[in-house]
Amino acid sequence: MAAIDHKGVIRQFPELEWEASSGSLILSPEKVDEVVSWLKEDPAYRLDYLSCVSGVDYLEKEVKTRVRNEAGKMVFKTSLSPEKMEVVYHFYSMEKKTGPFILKQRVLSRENPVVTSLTPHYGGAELMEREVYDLFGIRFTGHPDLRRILMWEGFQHYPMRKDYVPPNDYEYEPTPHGDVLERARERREELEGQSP
Amino acid sequence: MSPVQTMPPRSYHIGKDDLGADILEVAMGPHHPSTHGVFRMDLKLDGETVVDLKPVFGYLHRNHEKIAEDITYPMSMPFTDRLDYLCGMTNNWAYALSAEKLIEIKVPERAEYIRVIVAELTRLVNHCLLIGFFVNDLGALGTPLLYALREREKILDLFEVLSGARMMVNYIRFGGVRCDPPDGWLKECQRIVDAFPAFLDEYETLLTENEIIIARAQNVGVVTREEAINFSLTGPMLRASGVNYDIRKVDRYGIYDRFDFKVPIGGHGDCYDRFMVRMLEMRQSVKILKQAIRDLPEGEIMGKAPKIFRPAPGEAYGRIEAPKGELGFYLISDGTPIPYRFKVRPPSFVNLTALRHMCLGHKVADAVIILGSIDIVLGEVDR
Amino acid sequence: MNNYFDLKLVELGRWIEAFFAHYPTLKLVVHLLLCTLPLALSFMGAFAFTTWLERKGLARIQNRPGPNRVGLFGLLQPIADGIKMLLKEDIVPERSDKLFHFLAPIMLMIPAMIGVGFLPLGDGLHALPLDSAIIFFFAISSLNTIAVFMAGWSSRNKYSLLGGMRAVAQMISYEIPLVLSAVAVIMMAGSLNAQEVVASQQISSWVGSGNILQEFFGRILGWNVFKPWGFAGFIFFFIAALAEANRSPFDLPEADSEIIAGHLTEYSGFKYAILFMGEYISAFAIAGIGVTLFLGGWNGPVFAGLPWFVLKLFSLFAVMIWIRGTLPRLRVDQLMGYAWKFLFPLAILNIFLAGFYHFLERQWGTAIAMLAGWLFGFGALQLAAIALSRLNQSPTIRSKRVYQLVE
Amino acid sequence: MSLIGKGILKGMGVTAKNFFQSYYRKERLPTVEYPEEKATINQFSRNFPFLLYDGDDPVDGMRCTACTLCERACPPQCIYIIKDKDENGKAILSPRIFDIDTSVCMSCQLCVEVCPYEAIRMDSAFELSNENRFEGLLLNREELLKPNAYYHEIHPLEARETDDRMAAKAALAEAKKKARQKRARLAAKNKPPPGLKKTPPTRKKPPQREKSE
Amino acid sequence: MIVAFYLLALIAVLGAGLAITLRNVVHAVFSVLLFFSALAGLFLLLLAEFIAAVQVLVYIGSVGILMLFAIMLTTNVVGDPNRPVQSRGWVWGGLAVVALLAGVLLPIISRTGGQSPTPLSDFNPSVKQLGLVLMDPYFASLGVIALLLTAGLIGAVVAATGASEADQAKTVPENRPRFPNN
Repeated sequence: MAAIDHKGVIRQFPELEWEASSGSLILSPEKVDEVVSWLKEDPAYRLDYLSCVSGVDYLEKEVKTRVRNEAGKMVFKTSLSPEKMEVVYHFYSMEKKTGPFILKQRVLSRENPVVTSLTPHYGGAELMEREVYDLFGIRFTGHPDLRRILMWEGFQHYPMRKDYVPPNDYEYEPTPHGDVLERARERREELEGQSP
Repeated sequence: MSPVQTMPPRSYHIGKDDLGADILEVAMGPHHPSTHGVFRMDLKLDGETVVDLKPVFGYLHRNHEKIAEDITYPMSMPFTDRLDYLCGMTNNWAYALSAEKLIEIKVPERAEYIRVIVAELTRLVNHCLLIGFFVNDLGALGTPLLYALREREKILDLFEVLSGARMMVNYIRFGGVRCDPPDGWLKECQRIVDAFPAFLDEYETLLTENEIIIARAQNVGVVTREEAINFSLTGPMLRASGVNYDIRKVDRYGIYDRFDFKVPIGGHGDCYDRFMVRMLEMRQSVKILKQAIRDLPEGEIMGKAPKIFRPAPGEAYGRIEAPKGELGFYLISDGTPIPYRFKVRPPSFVNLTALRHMCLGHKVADAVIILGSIDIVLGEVDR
Repeated sequence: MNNYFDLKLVELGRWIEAFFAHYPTLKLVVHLLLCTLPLALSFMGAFAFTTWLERKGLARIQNRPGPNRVGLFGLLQPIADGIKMLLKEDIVPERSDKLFHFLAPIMLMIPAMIGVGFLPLGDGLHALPLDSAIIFFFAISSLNTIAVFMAGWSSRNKYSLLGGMRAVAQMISYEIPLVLSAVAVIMMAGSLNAQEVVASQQISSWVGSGNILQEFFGRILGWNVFKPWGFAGFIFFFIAALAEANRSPFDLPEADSEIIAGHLTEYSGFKYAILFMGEYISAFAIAGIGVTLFLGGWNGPVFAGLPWFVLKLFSLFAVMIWIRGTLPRLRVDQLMGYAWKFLFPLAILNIFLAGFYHFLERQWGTAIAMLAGWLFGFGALQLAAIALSRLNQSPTIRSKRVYQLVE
Repeated sequence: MSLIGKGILKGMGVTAKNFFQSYYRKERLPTVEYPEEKATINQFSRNFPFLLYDGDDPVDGMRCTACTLCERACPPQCIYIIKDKDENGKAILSPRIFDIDTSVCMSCQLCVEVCPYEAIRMDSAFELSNENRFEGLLLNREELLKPNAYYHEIHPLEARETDDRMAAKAALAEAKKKARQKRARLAAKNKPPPGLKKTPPTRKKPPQREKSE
Repeated sequence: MIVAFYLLALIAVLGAGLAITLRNVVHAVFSVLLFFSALAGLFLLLLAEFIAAVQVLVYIGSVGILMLFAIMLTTNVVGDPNRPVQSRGWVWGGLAVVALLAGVLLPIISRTGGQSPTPLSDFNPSVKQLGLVLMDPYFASLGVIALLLTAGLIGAVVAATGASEADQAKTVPENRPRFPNN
């Protein structure tokens, strides 16, 4: 499976950022339609098959990078990587049978992350994007019917986010592990507290 | 805490079609004899014709990806059996393949051959089961299904001897397989593979030229080439619409390039073609199995895997040609033995996008068959 | 030896009635009872036996042993089911139409039981020896369409409504080929009376003659099935009978894979058992009429009479079970198309074929008529069938599908 | 006979063949009628784990040394171990409590792979129905402990391999101990060392991983 | 015999009466069917088996079901109970019935003299008789009826097919122009 070289894309859209570490193209929401339709038609790429749409959630984290300071000694410099949420698209070309081409849409705010949807270009993305919305809370503009797909409509939170605390509604089940027992005890006091 | 909202039984008449008769909203609900598990279709019917269809699932959602983010890489291997519980082996292999992309482990020859043998056996099990369920939806009271189950028993006994369990096999490890097949296993496997074409012939005489199946399945749920690619369909559904895309041939993962086998391509992209493509694929799998068993080399079965699986920070997307389509695992690691993000790309979940497009304009009876021809397993759809 | 068994039964009946010689009204009542009661009981027994036969037959087709836990070979299984049905709670849906929900099973049992009465079981054994028995049978059997509709409509459930409508549409459109294929036989037999139809199905010249061989074959070769129009008529009749009794390729109303149990969804307990029994006994009745019209009724070589009739009836039922184990279901519109655009014209053509055969027979004797009938008549039917199927099917279906195996 | 169609007749032929052959060919009637005749459980099938002990007394013949490796490797976290202490507080190498919650265990056999002391193996008994949903399925140490003979009975091949491996390891340890003693005797005979105490090679401590929240 | 006659007549009257007064249309249709079956019983009493069979086959078998089909297409079938039947029509209806009864039926009954029905010993109810009579004197009328029926049938087919093409294209939403044509 021949890998796809990204240089053609950079030449075509110089202002785009190419993240070498993960080998993926970072897109800002407004440029998406133009780039994707170009990638679909361009004879060099012909990316007609969208294989996988996945959401990723990064919390704020200090990153220790080894850097050579002025005295020439390796020392750890801690930098704060901002919290961000990404939607990762994997493209393949069925026609030219070429390798994965990764495209990311990055959003910095966690309260109201909005990203442009690819469903107008690729019909297959409809359910996958609904799943990313359901589990991560990333809204997709231009999606035909953005609803929750796996959780039930009344569910408030977004379970796959890193800071999601699972609800404490374990039914009482005396399994040996300490924490489950203790959670169940909390739950019971809470129930007794409520019931008259 | 949000109380679990019980779905009120919604059956009210909404809208009118032009004859003045009401458009009936029928929820072909989770307990329906032919929805292959807990899957609901909200159908809007005008008489018998489907006017609108909304697939609703999530009843079997266990959030497999959240669990995987709490345990180490090797510990989530048994969970992959529970994804598509009909073909445990191919799920294991897909996960092992994408993990081996994170850390380069040399898989010995014998392990590669055993992986191919086990994957093709799973393909046989999945396809003959699917055809059984498909014809069962058509109405034949379980006869073809029970013939398929009879054959499946033999292969599941093989898996039980090899890995200890029939379906929850947990057999493939990063860098090889867990244990060597016992001595009598290969002879038994050879006997079953040789007997399989006879069963296939009997199955074909029973089903392919049957006028009722031809009348019911042809021209139903048609998907053209462009629509199939646009809907990201994969596996037999894609090849039934005429697109020659088989990941075993495209990615050449494992040692598939050493075996000579063909890829069946359908012409019309309707339910009958999907049924026939799976029939022909079974014959090709038998061909691969014969070659793989014939030149299975000696040698040890486990590569030099590290004691603690701790990949360098980075990401990897491994995919294989599972019986239902392209099964992919997208792993992001941040240097710790626990994966940062564990994403499964299940084939039947994505193939469902085309369900609504295919069912519009058909009858209720056709909607059932079209769902049957997509071959969904809810463990994989809901994850 | 012929009809020995029937005559004995008739004598038994007269002997019992002799007891009430000097109470005329009581004698009449006993006569009526003797005509109807054994018939009803025997067919309910036959129903129990066929449920066992069906489950065993289907099981064996599907490579499994079938019920063998209750009694020897599972023979007590139907009785166990009956008791279970009796004990099951009889749930009536709250919004349903109580009166008609209750009436539907009875409405289905009435035509089934009366229909069985018209069957000529043996030489003297004919419960309702009406002169126009056949036509009355078809009239009565059209009643269970109403019963199915009543069941579907009164349970106020979407699936049963769909099932009810499908059943009504299917039964109406298959009644016509059923009656038309019977018309050919009635035309040739010359009378509507069931006994005369049976009597006409034996080669009288052979039966009268002395030697054993001719006697033996005389009673078989006379059956209508061996005549060209009879064989074609039997096929149409059998297909239409399958649809009329909601049996396998046409069991649309209770298509469990689409609409859960059709008009039977809201029934449970003994009402479900009665509906189930009604369906089976109407299937028996139609199969019985099929045997009378085409397979020579109670006519048979050695011990003509009731045993032959029962043998033929159960063999026809075995074929129904065999079909149920193999064939998938037709879709509603294809079902309708098959009835109106395929069976209906062919049944009419079959009547012409019968007329042509009758004319030939009177001119040049049966041998030539038989030869010509089979060659031309049957050939014409064959051509018509191919033409009709080509007319109905769309082009893509007929073309044989070719699948390339690509590298 | 295009009236009914060849395909349907051929299909009926197949079902008829199956009907008649199911009477005389075993392959066409594979049903095993369970309570009367039991299907043979092949020696490789696995159901729930059990603990092994040598000799006859279960508690002190136990192979398990409560190293809690299996507790950490178990994906659904269904093993629960508490180390044993003798009266003056010194830890003994055997678990006081070793529970497996069979209602949570998914018989994935990872614990068997991880165990360095061949102490835990997979049982193949499957008739484990129980009237109590909680305590009944929580197997404690006594219920889990089974003799090595039982192990030989259910998995003969695997049991023999394990015994050979154990024997080899024991022989190795024996040889190493003898070598160490000989070296110590030699060292003591040549010249008593001024006080240098050669530290014995300690087993590399398994990486302690904090219990993930 | 007499008891059977009065019983059947009573059922017939009851069925017809119910058919008019019942509010639920489906119940009304079922009571009409009850009336038809009572009529068939009366024919049987007159030993006219063939006519009774045809009565059951034609009226109950098809006309009854035709009415049920017609009902299926109407919308509110159960009839809303809150609209009471307060039309004063039934008084005049009753009067008209009595007038008809007196004016037409009574003279006929009086002329027949009301003696007991004639013994039917010599009458053999075979269908052959009916067939022969139908063929020679009444052949022309048979032909005319046949023509009328076929004309009616063809008219119905034209009316039905005329509508079905139009509505089929409409119910299927636009994004799927092709309709599977088998």
